[in-house]
Amino acid sequence: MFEYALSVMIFLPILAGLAMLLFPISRGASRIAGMIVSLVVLLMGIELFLGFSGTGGMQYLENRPWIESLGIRYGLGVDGISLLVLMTSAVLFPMVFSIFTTRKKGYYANLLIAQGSMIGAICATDLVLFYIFWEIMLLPIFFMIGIYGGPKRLPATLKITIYTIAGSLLMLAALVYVGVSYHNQFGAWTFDIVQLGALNLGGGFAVLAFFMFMAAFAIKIPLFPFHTWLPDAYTEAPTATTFVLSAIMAKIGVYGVIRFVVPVFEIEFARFAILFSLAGVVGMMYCGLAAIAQKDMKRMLAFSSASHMGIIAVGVFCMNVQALTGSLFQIAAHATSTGVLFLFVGLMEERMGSRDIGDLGGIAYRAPIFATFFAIAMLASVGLPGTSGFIGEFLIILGAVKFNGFIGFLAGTSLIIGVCYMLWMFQRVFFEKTNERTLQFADLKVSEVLTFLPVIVLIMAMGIFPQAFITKIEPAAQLQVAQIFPTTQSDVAETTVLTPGHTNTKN
Amino acid sequence: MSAEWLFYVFSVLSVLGASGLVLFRHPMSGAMSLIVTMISLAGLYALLSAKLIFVLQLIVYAGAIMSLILFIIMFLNIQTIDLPEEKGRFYYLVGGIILISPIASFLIKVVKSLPGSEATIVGSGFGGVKEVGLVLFQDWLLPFEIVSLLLLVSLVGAVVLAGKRRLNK
Amino acid sequence: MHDFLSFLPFLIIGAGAILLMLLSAFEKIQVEIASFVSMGFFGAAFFAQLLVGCGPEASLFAKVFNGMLVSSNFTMVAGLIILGCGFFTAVSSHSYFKVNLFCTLEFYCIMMFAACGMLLLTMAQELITAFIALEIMSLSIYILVGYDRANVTATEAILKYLILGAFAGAFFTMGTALIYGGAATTKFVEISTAISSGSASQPLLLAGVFFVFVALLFKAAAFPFHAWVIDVYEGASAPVTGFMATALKTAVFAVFANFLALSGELHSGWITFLFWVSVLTMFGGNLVAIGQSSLKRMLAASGIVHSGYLLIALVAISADHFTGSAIGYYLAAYAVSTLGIFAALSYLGGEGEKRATFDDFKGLAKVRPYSAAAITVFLLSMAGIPPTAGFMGKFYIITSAISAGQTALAVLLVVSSAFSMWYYLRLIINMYFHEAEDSFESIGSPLAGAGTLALVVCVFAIGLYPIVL
Amino acid sequence: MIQNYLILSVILFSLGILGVISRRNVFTVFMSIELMLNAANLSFIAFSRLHESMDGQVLALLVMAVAAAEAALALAVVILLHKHKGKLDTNVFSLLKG
Amino acid sequence: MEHTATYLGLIPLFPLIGALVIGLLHMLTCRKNPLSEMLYGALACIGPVLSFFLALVVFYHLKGLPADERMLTHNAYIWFAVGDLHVNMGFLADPLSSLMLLFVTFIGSLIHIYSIGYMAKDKNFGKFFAYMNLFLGSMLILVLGGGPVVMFVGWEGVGLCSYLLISYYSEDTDNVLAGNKAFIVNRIGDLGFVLGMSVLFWAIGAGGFDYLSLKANAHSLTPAIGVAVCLLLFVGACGKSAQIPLYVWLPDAMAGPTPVSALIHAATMVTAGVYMVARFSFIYAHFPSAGMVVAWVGILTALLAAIFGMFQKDIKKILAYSTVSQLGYMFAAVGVTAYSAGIFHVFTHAFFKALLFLGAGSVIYALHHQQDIWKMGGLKDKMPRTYWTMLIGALALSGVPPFSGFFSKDEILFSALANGHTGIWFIGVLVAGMTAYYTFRMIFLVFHGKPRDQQAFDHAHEPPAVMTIPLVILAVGAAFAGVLNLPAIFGGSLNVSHWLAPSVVEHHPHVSVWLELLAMLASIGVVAVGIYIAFKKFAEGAEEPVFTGFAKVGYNKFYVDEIYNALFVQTYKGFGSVISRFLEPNVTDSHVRFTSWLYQKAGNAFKALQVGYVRIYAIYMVIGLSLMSLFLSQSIN
Repeated sequence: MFEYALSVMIFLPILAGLAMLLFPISRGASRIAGMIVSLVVLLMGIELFLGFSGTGGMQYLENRPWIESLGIRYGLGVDGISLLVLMTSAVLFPMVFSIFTTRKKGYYANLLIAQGSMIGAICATDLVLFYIFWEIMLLPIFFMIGIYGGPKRLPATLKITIYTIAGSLLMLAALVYVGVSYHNQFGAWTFDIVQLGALNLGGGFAVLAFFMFMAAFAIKIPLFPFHTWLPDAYTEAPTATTFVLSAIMAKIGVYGVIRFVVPVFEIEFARFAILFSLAGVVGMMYCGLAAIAQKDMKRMLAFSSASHMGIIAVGVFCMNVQALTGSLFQIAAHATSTGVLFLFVGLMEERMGSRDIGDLGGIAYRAPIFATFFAIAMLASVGLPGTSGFIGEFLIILGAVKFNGFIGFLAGTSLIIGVCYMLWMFQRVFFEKTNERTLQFADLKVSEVLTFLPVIVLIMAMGIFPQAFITKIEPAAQLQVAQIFPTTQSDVAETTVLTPGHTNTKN
Repeated sequence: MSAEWLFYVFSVLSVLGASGLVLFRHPMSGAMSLIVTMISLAGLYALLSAKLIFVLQLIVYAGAIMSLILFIIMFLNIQTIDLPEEKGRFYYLVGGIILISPIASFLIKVVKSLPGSEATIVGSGFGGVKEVGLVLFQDWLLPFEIVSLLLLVSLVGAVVLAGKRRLNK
Repeated sequence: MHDFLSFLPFLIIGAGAILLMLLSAFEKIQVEIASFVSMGFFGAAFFAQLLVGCGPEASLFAKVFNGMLVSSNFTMVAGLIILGCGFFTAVSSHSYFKVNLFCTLEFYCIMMFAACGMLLLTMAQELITAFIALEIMSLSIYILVGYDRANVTATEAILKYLILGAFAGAFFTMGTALIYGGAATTKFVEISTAISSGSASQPLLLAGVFFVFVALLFKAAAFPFHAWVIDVYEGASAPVTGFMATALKTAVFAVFANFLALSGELHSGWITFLFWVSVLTMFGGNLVAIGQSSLKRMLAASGIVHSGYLLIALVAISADHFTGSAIGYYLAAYAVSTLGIFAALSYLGGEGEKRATFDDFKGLAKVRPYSAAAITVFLLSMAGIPPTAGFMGKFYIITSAISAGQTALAVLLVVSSAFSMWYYLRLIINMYFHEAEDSFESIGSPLAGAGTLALVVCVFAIGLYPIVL
Repeated sequence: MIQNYLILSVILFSLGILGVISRRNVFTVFMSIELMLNAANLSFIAFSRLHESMDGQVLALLVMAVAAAEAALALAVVILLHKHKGKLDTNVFSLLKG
Repeated sequence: MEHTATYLGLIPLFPLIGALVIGLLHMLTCRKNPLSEMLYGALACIGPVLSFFLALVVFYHLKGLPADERMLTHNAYIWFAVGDLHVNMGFLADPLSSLMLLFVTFIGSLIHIYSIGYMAKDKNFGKFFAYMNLFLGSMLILVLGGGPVVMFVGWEGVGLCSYLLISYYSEDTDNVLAGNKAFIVNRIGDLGFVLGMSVLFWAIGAGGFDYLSLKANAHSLTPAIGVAVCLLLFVGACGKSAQIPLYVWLPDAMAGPTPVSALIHAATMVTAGVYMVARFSFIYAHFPSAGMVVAWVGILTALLAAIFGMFQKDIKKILAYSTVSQLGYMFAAVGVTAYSAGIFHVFTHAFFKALLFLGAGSVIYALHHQQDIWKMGGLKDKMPRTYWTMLIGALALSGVPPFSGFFSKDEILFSALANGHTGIWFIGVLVAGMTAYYTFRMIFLVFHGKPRDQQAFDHAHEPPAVMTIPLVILAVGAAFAGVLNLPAIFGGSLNVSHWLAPSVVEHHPHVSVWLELLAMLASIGVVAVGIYIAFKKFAEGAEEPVFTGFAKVGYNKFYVDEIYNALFVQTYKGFGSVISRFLEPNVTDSHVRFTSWLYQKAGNAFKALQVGYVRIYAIYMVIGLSLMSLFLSQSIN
């Protein structure tokens, strides 16, 4: 039975979601059904996580021919790179079903479809299969924002959809280019990522294909300056969708870079890593600065999320095992912290009818449990040691310093930038005086506490005992970095010379 | 020599007729000049020793098709006031000539590229009814057969479009 | 025997057409019956085609027809698509004519004649045969376009189509004449040998092929010969538009591909030309589509874009071992989704097609969720979103383009598909993200629902199990 | 010699195009198309003479048949148009646009 | 030679558990029916006291070992290991950390007890103690951390608690803002710390990223990287220990409850920077140029803060600036490689500054949260115990012999002189005089003269014993702690310095006794002058002056806050609003907007081309044909 675990994790939610759409069932029933399905997925995910041994290779493989004339296969598998992303998407979904009770049936169905397709994108080892899931996962998002979103949802929906599809279509052309190149070099068709690693690309088209791949992922992550869809979409989307977008979908962008770009385009990756890491830090700073000026809490979190994604992306481009592991770890950490913050904001909006920072105040006195949870998630998001956020951020900065001193310094400023807007928001919302709107804010109910508690515990656990996670992902990161290095050592050497002169300029 | 003379006469006539078609405002005049063109073309076919086509051009084209057109023009009783004003016609003509000149010059260039060999004398059977008929029914049977289908479609179509209709009530 | 079997679908359809023509003389026969009859014939021909299958390329009745008809895997696939289109058009006509009462028996008869022309066109390996087949098809379609005589827009549509179509036909004739002048023959095989032996006159062939291309590009609605298609699609009734958009395009591209593939030399000489035409077609089509408010006009314009994609596939065919698989697959994928959309339009358009614009479909999902879902599936397929057939089609075209070294075209293709997202999404947005203003009542026909469902299944089936390849 | 015929054919063909694009009268337009077909036919015959093969004549014959079929349909359409608007101006029929 | 001691982990764990328990209890009960203060108070004191006893155990354990082997380690588990980077959740107790451990737990326990009285009747009593326990736990992690990363955990943890406790009275926006400021400024320092750690790791961290391994590998640092590491780490120290330019948060931090100021912002947390530099003495000692930066920054901070301190009127602000100033001394000490002197000053300072703060807390408590010294006066008789203890603290702070401050400060000044840094010594002496002046200005204004606010004066009374007993204990410490490190000139043998010797890398220069004596006399003289001036001006009840000229600038702290605000905060906010109002909608999004605009415009143009006239469509065709013909006729010769 566990042989097909991944397939079940993918198709159980998708089929359940489709069935939910097709058959007339009530809202409550669909919520419960969704909850059950996501819990099943969660249990399978936990089982899978526990059974996973950190050897660096793929496990839980499924591989069947699909379209043989082009060597496209139905290939699934999990390794250290995808493990945490997979776990994130398995762990976080039940919360959504448990918290929000006021949505329609279609919403729950779309959530399930989103979950299934995201897991599919995470597990796929075949480029085409990945692409298919990658596109499918946008559809439920599109419908969720469009149907259940805020007042300005239409432009936001269009922008996210067309923008991201434009990016993915570029990737489509690039991935076909990769497949054709493989065919030209080895005489056989395949889109299996492991075999494509053997490919030896060069020349202008390879650079073009690399940038087309990166365009898709850069838009999804989103990297500066391709982030402009993000604030609108995150703000207008219903909370659970924002949660899914920020906690999981953005991460699949980063994951895609690691899984699909690095093995194929080692040379181009090493060549342009500095450019993209610069985009990452600039985006981190830019979005972080923009966050301080936001009045809408959700929009602020949206910018904060973009800012964090920038730093996660930096970790990927630094091409050393610390930074890469840090990014992989931070993927999960960010999902638990910022993602949960989005849920909290959603709760506040649901209870008080406003998420405008200026309208709120003094919630900490009314709802100590809520405030504590919020504070823990917030502190994780600013990277306080002892929470999940620290490990990843530290590793990324550490790696970035090795990669390039200046980038390292800029990446380090995330320590400051993040804390500025977060504290500012926390002050306005949780401290200061209560008003009539916040006076009636009720603290978390027992069921809600039980929902959030695991994640809060997870945030702490990932900060205090991160090694349990890192042992599973680190070997894969080692392999991945090793893959870049043999071919590109000479290219990289000049960029990794440590230049401490850069780093002490701000005294 | 006479063949060349005839050629020039017919070609001038046909070009004049075609120009008349393009220039005359009333379709009736246009139709009449088109008939001139067609008859001249028939003459040219004869000069090219395509006897059957010469006959068919006269009967089918100049005869049947053009009389059908004339018939319809008269049937509809087109008055001058019914005709479009076409005030800017000459601008369109000039513009059209400018537009077409690249096409025409291209085609003429193409035609000029043919080696200018004098036509050889062909046998008397060339272009006769029997000879063409043989070719038609031996080599070109399929097109001939499916032309029947085409005519059938055209027939049904004319009925459907212009005839009385029994509606499905 | 094989010749006969391969020819059988054509015979079945022709027989059906003539049968219906004869039946139309009888007052008693209802239009509905005619629709069932035509469905039956299309279905029978479809299965005949499917069962016959096809081995290697074979000339049909070589002695009698002088190699003017050739059947191959590609023609079989094209034939299947055309017959399928005919079947589903009959299905959607069935429901369409329940509210729009201008139908007579001849409608189905002419539709089947059109299918005859198309089938011939796919198999034609000779220019004048192709021309006649093209004219059979075109004349039938003209008639279908203008079938609603009481409707002035339909009349306008037929006028425009007829004038421009005949204009293009004249070019085809001239092109044939020039090719005949250049190669002394009009048969594809002999043209090919003439080219390879060097006995043909290059300039004449160039001009001739150019004119033939012009006519075919016109029929395929390539830029800049696209202007008619938008007006004609709007003027014609929805099932006819669907038929035109799918079956006609299939037939035209089939003959186009056959013609191009006749000689590698010919093909390679025209790559630059086709390259630019396809690029202009894709982007021109997108730009036309963007501003449209009528659904049919948008679909017409998107048809232009899809023609552009197919032209890319034509650029990328390999004349040496031509299989046409990418073209065939894409045509099938495109046909299924387009038919689906037009079936839905036929069904939901209401009397006199009163629901025709984007705005008219606001809130459809609230009232008729299943219809809206089906339309969404079709639109996504046209937009090329996985896992639908449209995606795989696009995938194959990109693959073949890159394999043929046309990476730039592949990139332009994806850019163009990104642009095309806007107008497909616009309809989805209108259907889902707005409140319903209309009750969308329509005369229920179980057939329409079944047909749409079958098409939805086809969209996914073709997408997930691309057996054509 | 044959070239002259072909040049004439080209001229007629061009005049036909000119008629189609510069005139608004439906009849004239249709007749211009007929003119183009005739020009093509002239080429067929001329080439047939050049190649000394009668295939060209057969082709011309078939084109005539097609032209006839087309003309029949065209005239039916003209009648239909006349019924609707009483005018034969192609510009009158411009409801479908934009 | 190191020994393992598994109980090390328990030391921070006790307060942390206490924090968790108190926090949960408070969180769950505060809304409905709060638990009794006695319960919270008792729970809160258990952790610190237990830790204190364990600290004693550590001390005696170490003492029982030979000097070279005084190192106890405990690696609880692998925290994270990536590639070459191995970070253990490891603890290290050596003489340095054991000294810190002792006084942190000792003073911490005292202040916890004191707080029971001070915070009585506060509605968030439980929360306060949860934070305090959390702070103590973090501080102990900081002190005990076996490597820089573990230290960083405590480092940030104390920063967080500092933030939480500064904004404790969170209904008042200013308090929260002060908390924010503290956290953010600390974070700026932390950036330096993290970068420093990173550079350090890539330089010598592959062999193990804990102090012992680093110390073993320190010799392979190149000068450039070594200096960079030192300076980056020092940025971190500046943030935490409030040195130029990052000192601005500490005066504002006085917004928190007074015990917090005593514990966190005087005795323990703010000295973490000094501790850190001492911890990394194995690097700093190799790079004197970096040390010079540290020393000069320290002494200038001392000077600046002393100037500010002279003009303040808020009793806590005065103490805050004096803390900054004293921290400056400590950095001057560690900068000139007199690590043990610096640490010893940390030690004595903890006693007398905590004492002063708690005393000030008593005053504030007695006067119902009046903090302006110009509204006090004559409290000497009403609050004798507070007066006497505070006087001892003031004498210690001013460096009057034989109180503890004298010995530690003198040790620093003497080390500077002995190492040849006359400038530092000179400023140091000057600052000592200023310190004496402002300290006694405060004492005279608060306790002497006539009451300036009669009503408050009438209600003033000595606080309960739970608050005064810690005062007395601390006063004893402040008075006599100096003897622990009595220099040879007084017949002592620098016990603390010898105790610390295994932990820090330093060498004691040998200078003539006369010089030492001279220096000592100079500083005593300057102190006496300072006290005398204060006495003359304030002992007999001066009225609040109107500041003009330099005094006004000094009172306004040289407008540094305003300058920072304009230079950094407003710039930051300005960037934020420029980005979100202008750049975001108009510039970064422009590629999207431009594309869609172009697309729509082109679409409209194409729509306009569909004129509907069939002739025009034919013309389009012919135009296309013409162009193609032109193109094709190129290929015909």
